[in-house]
Amino acid sequence: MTALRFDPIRLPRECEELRKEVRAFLAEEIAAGTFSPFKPLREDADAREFSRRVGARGWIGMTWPKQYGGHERSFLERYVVTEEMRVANAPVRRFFVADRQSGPVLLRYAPEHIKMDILPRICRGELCFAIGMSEPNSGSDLFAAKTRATKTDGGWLINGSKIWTTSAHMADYMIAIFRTSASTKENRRHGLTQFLVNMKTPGIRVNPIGQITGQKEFNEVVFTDAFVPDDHQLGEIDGAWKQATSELAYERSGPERFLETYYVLTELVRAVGPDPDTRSAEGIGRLVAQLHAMRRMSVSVAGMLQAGKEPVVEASIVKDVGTVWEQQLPHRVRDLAAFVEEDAGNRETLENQLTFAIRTAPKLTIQGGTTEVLRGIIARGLGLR
Amino acid sequence: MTALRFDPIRLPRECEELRKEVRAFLAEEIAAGTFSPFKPLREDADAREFSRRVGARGWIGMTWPKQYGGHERSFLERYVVTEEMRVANAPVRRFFVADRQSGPVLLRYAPEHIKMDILPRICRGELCFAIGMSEPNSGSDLFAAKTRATKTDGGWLINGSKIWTTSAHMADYMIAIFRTSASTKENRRHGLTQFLVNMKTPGIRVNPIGQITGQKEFNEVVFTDAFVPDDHQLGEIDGAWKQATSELAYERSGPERFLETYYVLTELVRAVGPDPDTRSAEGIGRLVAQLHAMRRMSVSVAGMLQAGKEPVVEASIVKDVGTVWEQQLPHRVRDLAAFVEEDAGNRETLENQLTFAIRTAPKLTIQGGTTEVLRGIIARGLGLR
Amino acid sequence: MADADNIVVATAEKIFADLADPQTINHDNDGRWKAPLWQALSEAGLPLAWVAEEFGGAGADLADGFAVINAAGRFALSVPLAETLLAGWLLQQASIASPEGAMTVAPASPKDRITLNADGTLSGRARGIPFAGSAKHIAVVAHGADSVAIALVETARLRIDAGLSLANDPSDTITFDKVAPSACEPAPAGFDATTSMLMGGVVRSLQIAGALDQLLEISVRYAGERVAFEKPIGKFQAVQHNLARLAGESAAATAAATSAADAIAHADAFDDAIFLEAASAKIRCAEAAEKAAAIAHQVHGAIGFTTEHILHRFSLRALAWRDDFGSDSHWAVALGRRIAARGADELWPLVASR
Amino acid sequence: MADADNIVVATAEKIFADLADPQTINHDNDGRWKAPLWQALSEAGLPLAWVAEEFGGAGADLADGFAVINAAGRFALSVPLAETLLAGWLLQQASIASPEGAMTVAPASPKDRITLNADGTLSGRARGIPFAGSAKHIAVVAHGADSVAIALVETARLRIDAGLSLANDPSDTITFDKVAPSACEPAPAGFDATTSMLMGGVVRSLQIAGALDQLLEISVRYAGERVAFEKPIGKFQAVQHNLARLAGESAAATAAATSAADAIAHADAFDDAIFLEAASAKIRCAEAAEKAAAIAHQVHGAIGFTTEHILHRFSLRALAWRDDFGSDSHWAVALGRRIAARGADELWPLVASR
Repeated sequence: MTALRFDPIRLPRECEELRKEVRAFLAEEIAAGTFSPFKPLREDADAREFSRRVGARGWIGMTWPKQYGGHERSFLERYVVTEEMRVANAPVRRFFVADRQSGPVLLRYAPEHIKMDILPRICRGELCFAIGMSEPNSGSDLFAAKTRATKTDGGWLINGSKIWTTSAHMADYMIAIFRTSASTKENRRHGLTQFLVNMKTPGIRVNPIGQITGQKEFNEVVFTDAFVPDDHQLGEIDGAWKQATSELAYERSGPERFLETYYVLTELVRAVGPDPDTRSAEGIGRLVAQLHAMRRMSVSVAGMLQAGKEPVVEASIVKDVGTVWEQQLPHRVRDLAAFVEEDAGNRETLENQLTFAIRTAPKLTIQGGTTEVLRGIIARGLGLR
Repeated sequence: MTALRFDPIRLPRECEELRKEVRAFLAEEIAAGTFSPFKPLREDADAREFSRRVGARGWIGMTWPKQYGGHERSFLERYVVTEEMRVANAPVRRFFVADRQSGPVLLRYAPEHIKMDILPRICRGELCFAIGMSEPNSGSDLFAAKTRATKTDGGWLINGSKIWTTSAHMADYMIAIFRTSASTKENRRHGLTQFLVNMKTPGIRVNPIGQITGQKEFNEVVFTDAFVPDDHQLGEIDGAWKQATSELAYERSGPERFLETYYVLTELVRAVGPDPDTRSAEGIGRLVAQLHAMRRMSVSVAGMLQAGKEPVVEASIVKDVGTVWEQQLPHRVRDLAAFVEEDAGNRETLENQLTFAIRTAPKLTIQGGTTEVLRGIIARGLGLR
Repeated sequence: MADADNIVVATAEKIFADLADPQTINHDNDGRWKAPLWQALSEAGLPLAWVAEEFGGAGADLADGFAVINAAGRFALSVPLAETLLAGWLLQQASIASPEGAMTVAPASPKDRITLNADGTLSGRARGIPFAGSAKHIAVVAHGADSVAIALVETARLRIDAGLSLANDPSDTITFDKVAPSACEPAPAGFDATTSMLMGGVVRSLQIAGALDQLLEISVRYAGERVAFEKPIGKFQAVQHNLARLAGESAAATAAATSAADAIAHADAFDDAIFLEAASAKIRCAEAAEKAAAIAHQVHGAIGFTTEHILHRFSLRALAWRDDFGSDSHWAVALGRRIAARGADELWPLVASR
Repeated sequence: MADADNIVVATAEKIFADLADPQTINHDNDGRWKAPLWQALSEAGLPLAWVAEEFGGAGADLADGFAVINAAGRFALSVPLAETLLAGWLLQQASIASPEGAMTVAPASPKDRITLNADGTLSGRARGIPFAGSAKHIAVVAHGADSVAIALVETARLRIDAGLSLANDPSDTITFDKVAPSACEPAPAGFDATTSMLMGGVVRSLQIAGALDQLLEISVRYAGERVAFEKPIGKFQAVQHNLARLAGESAAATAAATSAADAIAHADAFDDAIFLEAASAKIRCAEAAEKAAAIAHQVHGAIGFTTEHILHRFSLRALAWRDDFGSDSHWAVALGRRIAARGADELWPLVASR
């Protein structure tokens, strides 16, 4: 078994400067009415313009090379921006996927002219990306994907469907895996290839899927002879399995993995007031301690990324612990809020937030790698598999 | 999937009469100094005489036929006696195994003359039994047992060892499974036979094993050509696997499966006094509600046993939920006791109890069927295996 | 509690199966299923099952009504059947005849209090009243200067601010501004707002237990059908153990809720033993709802998070019902205080009293 | 935190491995291993690592001392090394020279208070003092009328009522009955009993984190070796997932404890940010200890419950250390109060302050 490492990271001074800038920016946006930190069920109206303004600040593609529009800043600086956006409940959905997952994949696998075309636009906040992994009959088991890419003149024809693709209804591009060969007996993960897909391609239909939160972020995406040119192939043919694992690491330990329901904690603190009883004080104290410990683990992983390491197991642990925590948080806050005074100024805000957070909770340990898959990864890292 | 049933049982009037008798009896024993309800780490001194007095009251072998010394009373009456004894922390260890497990096995599988000899003595509280299941290399997996019984003139010679045998150091008899044939490819559970073993047999050595509680209930029992006569064979040769499952059901849902650390809850209530703060009140309220719900499930299973049903899954559920609960109880009580006043009259009693209960806790989900095995049984009952 | 031999329960289950199939309802966005369902329930005498015949009801046993409510939970029924039953029971306590049509009750939270004014009118506000907007009448427990009354009020006379529960069922705020009740009688001796809250809590507990029963069944079925990594997910030990835990929570909820119902059905008064039963049921069912819903959703993965799948009908209702007639925290504090006041040596005798 | 490049830590680990091997110690019922171990530690300057050279110590960095304590936790060390380090640090705060030999500190619970009398003597009682009976001196935080002092006291002058912790380590009650200290100096500005309690809490957190690290390693190893149902139990998904959870708890404990240690090592004062770090470490490590110990024992089965197996050395100490220098509940209430007093909008800035 390899020892787990979570070295304490002290965020460098430039991070604190940056944090101030981000906070000032967000305060302006809130004041201008772009979004509200108190209303999770926010519609998408201003997200597009917000995205461009974030891009203009240089906060998308922060760690990428300057030649592609990036800013060559550190993972720790990126971390600070991400957590401030998340805590403020800023509408990041139009650029976050591109920033976190799609951009890094393109950087690594796309041909130069595509990188030069697309990456700067991502950095400017102009492009929204979706990820096409799951299919109706393959959820956690990515390698069971069946949607075909069939070779044709100058490219590939795609047929089949993807599901649970967040933001597909507003995405400009999707990065997806398609079946280019059958799997083999020796390697059931063989035969899938990664592609960049322009969502304006004819033959793509996006069907929104209603969620129990009342939102419609999820979609089914149906491909009917949709054409993808050769230069949109990303990485090795039939070899997506070599790429998928490391890419998922980006998904696994950012502050977004434990802060999704954080807003209820802030409002609980507000609701109980400055002089809570022992019960409320203990409840808040434990939740804050748990949050703090998770954040320090997560910052530590960011530090390892910055140092060029690949902390796959540590990142999986952060996500496992983090998503279970953010899933239970609304229920614990509900318990603690049971005796909040009727006249607490934010009672209604808190109640509405709790309703939304409790409805959101089930998906937190499912999206982007389920608890079961994560624990399998951790067990493998421990040498058990 | 078969629906789970937990019908509400109302204990009949005779149970309430009996309960009063048992409480009066226990109060006398406490007054006489036989045991203390407050001291879990009690030595065995008076347990032997206590056992005989319980037998004299007719509270051992309560459900067995009168011809064997039993009392032909109901499972519900037996339930009441068991829970009162457990809650009072009475020293039942000398007769409880025989009453709960060994007696029923003998009733079912022993030859008539053995039943006539042994069962009445169990009922009188004269005999202490041990159970020989686990071996050094087979824990939860009973069917991996290797200790051999080799046929010889008029009986069998036993060689090998059993481990974790509670009370073996003071037991008169053991009921054990020994290997009489190799397992087969078709049935890996084949080849074990159940025997009654007189612990005074030459060739048996009992080595106590120290436990982290400071007690020495566990033992290793080493057999060296120990002779067991033919008429001590219980049930079918090589067929113990058909018997073992149903017998373990007796172990699975009695009040002893959630009351083992109950004493800390009583003392917590005493320590917080009549007017607790919200934190203590909520903590106690939840623990009592959980206890009450479990007891009602457990009583329900007793009712089903009384009705002649075999509620294997329901009984496993009670034990799974119950043992996990009694394992966590000392920790929850520790939390709640954190702010008990220094001058609470029973503070020291509570602290000593907590120390003992926290040391005891790890074994509760291991002994007599681990959580893992129980959940496997439940999953099978749900139709998943 | 599914008692196939019981004609009342069997009737209710047949109606639910015919007219309130969760799959069908889930695709009916207009609520067209509600009217025929309610009509069938009314014709079978179920909404007023707990009202004596001379007061306009069916005069069924408490036990039968509880079993119907449990069955309604198994269908995640979202019409005010349980509420009308409860309202009828409440009116019956004060010998007030029950009108036809859907009813609900107020208050539905121990924090709220309706005042009976000296002039016989009612004042006050009550939050989270289930189905107030779709009920014709409401049964009210009101407190006078030093008396408790039960009143029947037309909802048309109230101000109703519509709200939605976690499960998107009506959960309204109602305001009594010197409202004259249609009928108002003194409550029987010993009856107060807590009595009504305990009864409401047991009703919700039975509904939660029913919903959990279905969460288990749906999840086990899905685990047997859904294939991942080349086998049904129910073959994975981690999934099996999660479902075993779900079974444990469902079992605990059922045991606690049916025990409390049985206790009330056979009790002479709402004494400490009933308080233990009813409060424990609500606490334990609420705790079970959280764990069971989390496991059921985990087993289902993303599909269970969609409005198209029926899972949310059960999971969100089980969670929403936690909040009505006193949350688990409310009852835990109340029960803990009562236990503490009785003293340590009286704890076990109370627990073992049935 | 195991930093192989660090000479101080490497030295400590070598000594622990040579002279405090858990397996060997577990079979030595007479404690004969203690004297040579202590001698080796003393010769390496470890017990007084935090004391400046001019005050009799080794003058090591705070970071080095913390790393040694974490390593001591990985060996479940049961000699007063951490306590002596802490005592030396405390005395150093008031520029009191540290004597040779084992020391401990008082109070070790936020409930206890030692009074500095007007005549310069000390009075009061402190419970749960680790290793008081085997220490020669004790460093004391004492409160005068409106001043805080740090004192050095010979344990021979105290009444010591021996006790044992959950892990059977000495945990004694000591009584000061107008005891004259060997030295007594005013504490620096801003230093009070809470400061000492926070520092002690971080020390215990590091020990817990070290013990949990070992619980994970021992359990993973055992799961790979122990065969049941014809394969190593580590091949069962349920066991794998339990061990993954154990890894999560161990990781959280390590992250929280080392973060707090790092924060203190680089801080100018014990401000709110340090309070958050130190209190969180103790709270989270205590919570992790409960879960991790339960899983480690579950994986080990009955063998882990025996005195012969080394598991209990780690599991019981991790649990016992929860109680020293403020329990998790104590710190949770204190932290919650501080968070509430600062207000909702100051929560995130505090959490994100490093």
